[in-house]
Amino acid sequence: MIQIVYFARVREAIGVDGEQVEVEAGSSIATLIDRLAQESDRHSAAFQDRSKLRFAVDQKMVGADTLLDNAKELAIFPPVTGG
Amino acid sequence: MIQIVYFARVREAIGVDGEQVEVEAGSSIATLIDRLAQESDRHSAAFQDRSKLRFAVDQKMVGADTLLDNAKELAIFPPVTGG
Amino acid sequence: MIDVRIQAERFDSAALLAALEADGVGAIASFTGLVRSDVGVTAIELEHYPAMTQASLQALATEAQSRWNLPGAIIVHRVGKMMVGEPIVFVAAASPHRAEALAACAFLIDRLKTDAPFWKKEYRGESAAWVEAKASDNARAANWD
Amino acid sequence: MIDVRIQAERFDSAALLAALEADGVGAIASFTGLVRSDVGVTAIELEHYPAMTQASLQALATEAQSRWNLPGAIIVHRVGKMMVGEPIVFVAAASPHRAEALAACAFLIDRLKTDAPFWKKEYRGESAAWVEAKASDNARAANWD
Repeated sequence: MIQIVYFARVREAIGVDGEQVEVEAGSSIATLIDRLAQESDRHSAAFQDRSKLRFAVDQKMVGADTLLDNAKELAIFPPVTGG
Repeated sequence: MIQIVYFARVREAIGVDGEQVEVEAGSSIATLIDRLAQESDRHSAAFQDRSKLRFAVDQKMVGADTLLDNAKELAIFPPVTGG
Repeated sequence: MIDVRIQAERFDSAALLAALEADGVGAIASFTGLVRSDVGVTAIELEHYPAMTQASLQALATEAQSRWNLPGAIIVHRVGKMMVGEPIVFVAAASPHRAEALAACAFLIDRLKTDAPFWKKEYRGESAAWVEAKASDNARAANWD
Repeated sequence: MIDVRIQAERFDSAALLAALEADGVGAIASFTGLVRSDVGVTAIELEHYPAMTQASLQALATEAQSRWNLPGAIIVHRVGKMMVGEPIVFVAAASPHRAEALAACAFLIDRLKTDAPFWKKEYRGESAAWVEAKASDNARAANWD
């Protein structure tokens, strides 16, 4: 199990702040996202433009090919726009 | 006649804030400085290192080859060090 | 001294600057980002990733200190809703040398724009829209790589 | 808004910054130069060329406004004697855009160092010495040519 947290446009598209999901051994972020997009229309819409998704695993920014073994928290969000 | 004003190290070396001097027609700043340096030890000392002198004519920074015709005020000072 | 704060309350850049000035350094550069009034925006809202934000700004300040002689660094970023004219972010860098303070200040705000988990929503009267990230911001941040 | 001041009195960078912040722009960059405490200096004295100083700083601010979108620019420079820790100079640039505010602020202080008629004398206890101009300052200013 991994805790996913969503922010900004992604959070609004999916409709929840976060959720717990099962992760198969050897899964990368990209793999998990593909699976979630197939399971629900809301995820499919939120993840439609993959180039506009950014990720953090356990609060560190990482790429989509990062494996999720041992990860506790995965954050999925649009490119940041602070400052 | 031109009004010369001195600042900082140059002012201290010459011992006065300024002075009025005659300027021959066609004189440049360099010509005038050479003449003053010959006329007094204090001017000679103050103007010894010409690479450390800067000039303003009527409150605009200029080079040593600037002609003094029509100039009212000549300022002679070291490189600036404000800020 | 590193001072990193994330807060909903309005901050006083003046007081923050004064604190750095009391530190005995020779040069302080600062940057304030405010809600602009000239583009039809009436308010903005800043969302962030609370578990990550403080650590990410702290890491930014620490990296600045590893690059420059920087006895002091401040980063303050607000979250929540802000009206036109209000300050959003303040960064400042204090160094014995002017060039280092100026560079570190630019580094802090350029990198904050691309590395810190904040998202900005703009309100124009009734309508609201998430701000799109700018390619020019990525280019500026990449200059520091 | 261009605000240029030469004064003996200590200034309040905080209040100066607050005035720019009230202007509705999006980005403000500032630089404060102070009397450093870490090099044995106990006080400094700033001499200037009164007939020229105001106009030269005004020209600097005007040139910055011709180079960047800069609704606001402030330059305050003190003259006379100052103790360790006191601010000497403050420059600030306000623009709709971060990159322009940061560049203009650096331009103002870099060029002020080589173009404005100020001379600094350092006191170390009883002894006093005029500060020598630095080649590195000329190099930085030349980057803006």
